[in-house]
Amino acid sequence: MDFLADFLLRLLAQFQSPTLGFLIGGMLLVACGSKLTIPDAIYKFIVFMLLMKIGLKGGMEIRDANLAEMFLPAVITIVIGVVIVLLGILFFSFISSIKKEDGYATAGLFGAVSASTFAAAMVLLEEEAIAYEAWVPALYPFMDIPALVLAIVLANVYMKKQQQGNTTEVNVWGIIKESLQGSALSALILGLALGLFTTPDKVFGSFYEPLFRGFLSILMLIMGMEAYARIHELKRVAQWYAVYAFFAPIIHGLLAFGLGTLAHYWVGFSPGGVVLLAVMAASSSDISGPPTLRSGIPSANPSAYIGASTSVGTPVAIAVCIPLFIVMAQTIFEV
Amino acid sequence: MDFLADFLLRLLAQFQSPTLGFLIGGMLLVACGSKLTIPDAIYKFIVFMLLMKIGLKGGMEIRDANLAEMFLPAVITIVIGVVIVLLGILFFSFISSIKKEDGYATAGLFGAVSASTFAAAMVLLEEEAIAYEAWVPALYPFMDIPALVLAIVLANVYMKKQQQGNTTEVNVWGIIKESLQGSALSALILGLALGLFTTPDKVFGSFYEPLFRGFLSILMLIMGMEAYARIHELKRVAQWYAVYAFFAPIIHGLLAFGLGTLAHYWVGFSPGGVVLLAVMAASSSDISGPPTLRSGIPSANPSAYIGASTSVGTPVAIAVCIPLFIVMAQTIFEV
Amino acid sequence: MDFLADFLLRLLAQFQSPTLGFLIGGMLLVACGSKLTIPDAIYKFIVFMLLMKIGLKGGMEIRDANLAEMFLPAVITIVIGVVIVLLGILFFSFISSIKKEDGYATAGLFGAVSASTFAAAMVLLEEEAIAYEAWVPALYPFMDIPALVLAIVLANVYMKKQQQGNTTEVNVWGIIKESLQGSALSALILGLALGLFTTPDKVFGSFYEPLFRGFLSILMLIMGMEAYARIHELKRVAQWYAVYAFFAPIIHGLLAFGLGTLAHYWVGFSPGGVVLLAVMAASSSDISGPPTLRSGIPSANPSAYIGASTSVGTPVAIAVCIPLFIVMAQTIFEV
Amino acid sequence: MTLHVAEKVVIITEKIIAKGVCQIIDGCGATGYTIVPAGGKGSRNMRSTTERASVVDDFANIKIEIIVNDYAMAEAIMDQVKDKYFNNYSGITYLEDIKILRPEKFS
Amino acid sequence: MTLHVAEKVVIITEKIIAKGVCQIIDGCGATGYTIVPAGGKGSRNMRSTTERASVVDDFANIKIEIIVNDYAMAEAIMDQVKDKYFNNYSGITYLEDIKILRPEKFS
Amino acid sequence: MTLHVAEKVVIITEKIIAKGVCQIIDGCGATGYTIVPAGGKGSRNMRSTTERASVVDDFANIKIEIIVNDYAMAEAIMDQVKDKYFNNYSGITYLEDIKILRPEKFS
Ligand SMILES: Nc1ncnc2c1ncn2[C@@H]1O[C@H](COP(=O)(O)O)[C@@H](O)[C@H]1O
Ligand SMILES: Nc1ncnc2c1ncn2[C@@H]1O[C@H](COP(=O)(O)O)[C@@H](O)[C@H]1O
Ligand SMILES: Nc1ncnc2c1ncn2[C@@H]1O[C@H](COP(=O)(O)O)[C@@H](O)[C@H]1O
Ligand code: NA
Ligand code: NA
Ligand code: NA
Repeated sequence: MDFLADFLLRLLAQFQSPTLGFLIGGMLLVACGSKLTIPDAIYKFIVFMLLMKIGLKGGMEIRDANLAEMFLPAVITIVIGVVIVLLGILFFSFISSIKKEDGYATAGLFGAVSASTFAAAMVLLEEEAIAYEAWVPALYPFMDIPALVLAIVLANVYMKKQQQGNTTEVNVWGIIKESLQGSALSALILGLALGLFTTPDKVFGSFYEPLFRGFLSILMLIMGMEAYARIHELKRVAQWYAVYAFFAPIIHGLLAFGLGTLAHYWVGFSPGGVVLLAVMAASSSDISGPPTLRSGIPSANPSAYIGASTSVGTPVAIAVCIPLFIVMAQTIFEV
Repeated sequence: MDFLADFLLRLLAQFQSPTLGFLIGGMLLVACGSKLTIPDAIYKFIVFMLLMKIGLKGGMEIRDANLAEMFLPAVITIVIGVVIVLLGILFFSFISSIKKEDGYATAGLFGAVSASTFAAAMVLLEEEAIAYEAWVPALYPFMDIPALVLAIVLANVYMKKQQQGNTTEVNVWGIIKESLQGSALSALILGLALGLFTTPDKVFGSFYEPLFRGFLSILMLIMGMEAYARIHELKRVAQWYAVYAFFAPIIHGLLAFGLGTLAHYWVGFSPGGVVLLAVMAASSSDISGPPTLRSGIPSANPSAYIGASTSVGTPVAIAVCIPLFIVMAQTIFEV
Repeated sequence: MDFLADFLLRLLAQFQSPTLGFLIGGMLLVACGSKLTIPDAIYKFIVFMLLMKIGLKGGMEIRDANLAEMFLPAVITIVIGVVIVLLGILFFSFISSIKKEDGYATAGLFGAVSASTFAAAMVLLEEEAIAYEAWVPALYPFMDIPALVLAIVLANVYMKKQQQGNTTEVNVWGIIKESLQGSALSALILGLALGLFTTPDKVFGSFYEPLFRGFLSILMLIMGMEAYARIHELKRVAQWYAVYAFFAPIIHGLLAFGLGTLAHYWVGFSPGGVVLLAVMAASSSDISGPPTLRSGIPSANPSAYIGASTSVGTPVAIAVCIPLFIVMAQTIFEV
Repeated sequence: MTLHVAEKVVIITEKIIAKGVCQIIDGCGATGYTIVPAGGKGSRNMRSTTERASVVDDFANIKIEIIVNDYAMAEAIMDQVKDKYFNNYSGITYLEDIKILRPEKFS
Repeated sequence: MTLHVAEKVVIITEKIIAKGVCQIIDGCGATGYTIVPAGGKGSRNMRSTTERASVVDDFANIKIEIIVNDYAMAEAIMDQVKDKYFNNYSGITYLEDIKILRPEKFS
Repeated sequence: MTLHVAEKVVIITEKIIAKGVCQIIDGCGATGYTIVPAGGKGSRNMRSTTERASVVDDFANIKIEIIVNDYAMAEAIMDQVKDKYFNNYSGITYLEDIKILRPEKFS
């Protein structure tokens, strides 16, 4: 009883966080027909700043880290990416009204990771002073890439079966390369490398670190605006996408939270790490995923998977999953 | 004698403020044919940042404010907006060479409020440590909206009289909605709401507050560049626009200063509040006003009202009115 | 022996600076086909911020400076600009396969100054606590303008000799004006003027100064990306451009370092000033130079001079010359 | 490859009325349209394409192209846009003959 | 001034396949092309031209124009682009007659 | 609705000479022009349309369209632009037949 009351109280407190406020504010703005826009150049710059900050910080701290610790969580991360895609494909295979390729693409997008959602989780963890290992942000590609590769490969195998005459080979290395070349992973890896090989402490402390929280607030506003603006796309496709997009983040996140908790008791994976792993699983890719899927599964309808992810999946991941997992960590691990 | 000397000395000091320096610098740049430009994306972002800062701050402080205090100043604010429009229409009605619609639109624009001018006044007040009530920024729409609505309604009534066959109804609520949906008021209201309902203190203190002054300096530069760049438009219309645009800010500001002073002695309206009220009156809208008027009074010539406001009205409001009203407040209220 | 070991050790330390890291990171990103881009609006804004910071600082400190001290270094700066252009023209005149106009334009571009390279040198000097006179940034136009004017005038004299019928006069004042109107010099001069005539200390300390280092890191990233992206242009022109672009910055820098050292012993020019003078000489213009040359010597092939400067000259100036000159100053002047 | 003759209506006008013009186009039954940002100079004013800060927004031009394979529809679009907007807003409209692949896509 | 008749192929399609379309154009032997950013509405979707933040990038349109003075090459470009892309990506293509100054520049 | 035949001159060239080209257009007596940002590939170089940071600015393309209802004026514009600029700057120019509503607006 006490446990539950504590849980609910903490959850309530989370909802006053300005991070969520900006997200919801963005939705309301578009809903009210506001003409306020954040220019695209600013959006691109903010994403770059956030990923550089995450990367630099990771790189600087990884230097002294014991990377052997990273092994098991990395394996778990890959497994989660793969399982999410398989679960998604299974789900959509039950719904006969949905085109197979659309199901594969949606499952892939939800397996992949959103940098924005991830950054929001980091700020909220910091607010609650819940620590995590320096190398956790480096787990990102371990979930993102396998999920995208698997979804694209399976979709192409399926399409090949359908039309025997098709001669296109699936180029796995090509998909991996395209993921790594995407702007999100590029910026993260660049930051990691610079943190590792140079001494960016001053520029980090005077620029990337202090601006992080502010830029994140604007990013949340943009995500909220985009979520509402794209809802009409979702309306043009089957309702099942909305159902999937609502429950998938929660289920994926809980699954990852469970596996992360195992790693906690087994190899001492930190509570903050468990939360971040769960948020990666709950999130669906917004920057690199859509173009990769568009060229990997060209016959899938982008309105379906992007609408599902942007309009429902991401808001649920940010507004429901992050607070939930933080409070779960606080209650379970007593941090 | 002493009083006047003191007044002039303080006024002189105001002119060394970098805020004015950037404004004049921007004019000189364009006058000298400089190719320096501030990208449009940056301009839009800066305006957003300033209005969010003003809004958040207002929202955070309003929580503990006694909003009953706001009543009389709010009424005065509405009255000022209405009177400015009526005065403007009266003035232009004496000049037979000016098309009626152009007069209505110009009067409406000068009744509305400029967010940039307002932000500049806030920085200069802070510099002089002159306090104002937390809810003063929330007075903005109380002058902006009535002025625009009144000008558009009167213009349409006039046009309907002219051409009996015209069937367009004037949609008052439509004009109010369009004002509120404009990017300036949207951002201000969003900030107010986030300040009121969430706890944005950290992001405010680490981002919106420290960057305010710097972004304002760039905004002043842009206003100066724009003022000079648009002067040729003003040359293509009657000289009376320049005359109006030069004197109107001063007269409107003094009028509002007077009414504000009454409120000071009557209900204790703060000296800083009086200055801000006078600056709102002196300023003419730059962001939301022009498009609202363009669609509300489509037959009015935008070169006339935008040229008058941007090239003469705004520089006078910033470079003459703000320093003047601050020094008046210092001398009269001895702050 | 000790001297050399010390020299090499310090040089090695320089290479861990994040400034170089971002430059090389940018090159690697493009080399790996990354899709990461920094929007053009952000680039333009960053350049503006850096030049305003340099200008404001200079202007604020020049107030108390003894400007007579500036005389000899200014003369030296002009001489260097002129000598670089003459040396360049001489060099290219030996290579018969290169079109004369292309040689003139390339020499002019390497005589002119890069604001980005200059800003990088300032940050690295600060890091090493090597002081310089407040007026050193004001030397910039003394090298930039004479170099561009000389190259364009000589090219036009040459072209006129070729085709007697040509009637275009070379307008020296026109070239000077165009240089001063360019966005780089405009911003620098505006900053100087505002620093000199207003009191921008607060906005400088709260905005321009703290953001300098961070924006510079992003600028270095952009320079690196651009360097690699333009290398294909260089491949389409004679290899001699690459040879020139590699050695010219080092030779020009050493020449200026030598003359600066004379001024050090003669009139007490600071060690930091010597380094900045050498970096100005080593750098080649990226912002204002190319368009000025394009319109001044329209028949020159922009791929040749821009490719040489952006892809080889600038990286050599930043990655080789700056660390080298700083370490030389530390070893020679024992700062 | 058989090509079919069709009409392309071009409208160059102020960005601020884009929404209204598109409603007319949809209302006339066109299957689509393409919009390109533009600047220009005409009888009324100069409109810039540059990316510099424009304190007064929405006053740039746009160029809208509509492909129709029905001459009457082309006329209807041109007429309605001209009648509704070109008294108060700057703008021009003209027609070009083009050749399309699949006439059914545009009707 | 003698003008020569030539063909202008216009392709309006998704920005994401720009690279592939340009490869087809080069492959067919055209001497060049011009690309203009565009937005629009067609049978499939609405694509924006606005400068507002687009979290999902690369889904804007582009308009590509290719001038050729050889009708067969025009046909080849239109055919190949249509066959390779227009099943999965939105896009249209059409042809215009134009008059050029120097035919040798375009062949 | 009566439509009148007119000419549209198109010039695709470097942004850096935009001002000079517009002066020629005004000088020839045209009533206006429309400018669209463009990228492209021709005999000389690749010019990008992307929004990524371009350290060396002003080297993008623009597409200028001028509607005239006088063939001689079209020729004059094309000739002068070609003679003044196309030796040193990349660029092409061509002509299209169009149909306009009000011929008096363009002369
Ligand atoms: N002769 C012309 N040729 C090409 N474009 C024109 C011409 N006249 C006008 N325009 C375009 O149409 C817009 C509106 O023209 P106007 O209504 O005459 O101000 C201008 O801003 C130009 O973009
Ligand atoms: N009737 C039309 N007129 C002009 N542009 C069109 C038309 N139909 C389609 N388009 C353009 O072609 C793109 C792709 O069309 P679609 O494949 O039908 O979705 C649209 O986004 C428009 O830019
Ligand atoms: N065949 C072509 N089709 C369409 N546009 C072209 C063609 N050739 C050249 N252009 C355009 O004209 C510009 C200049 O061409 P050039 O002078 O050949 O480098 C190019 O950047 C293209 O935008
Ligand atoms: Na995921
Ligand atoms: Na006002
Ligand atoms: Na130099």
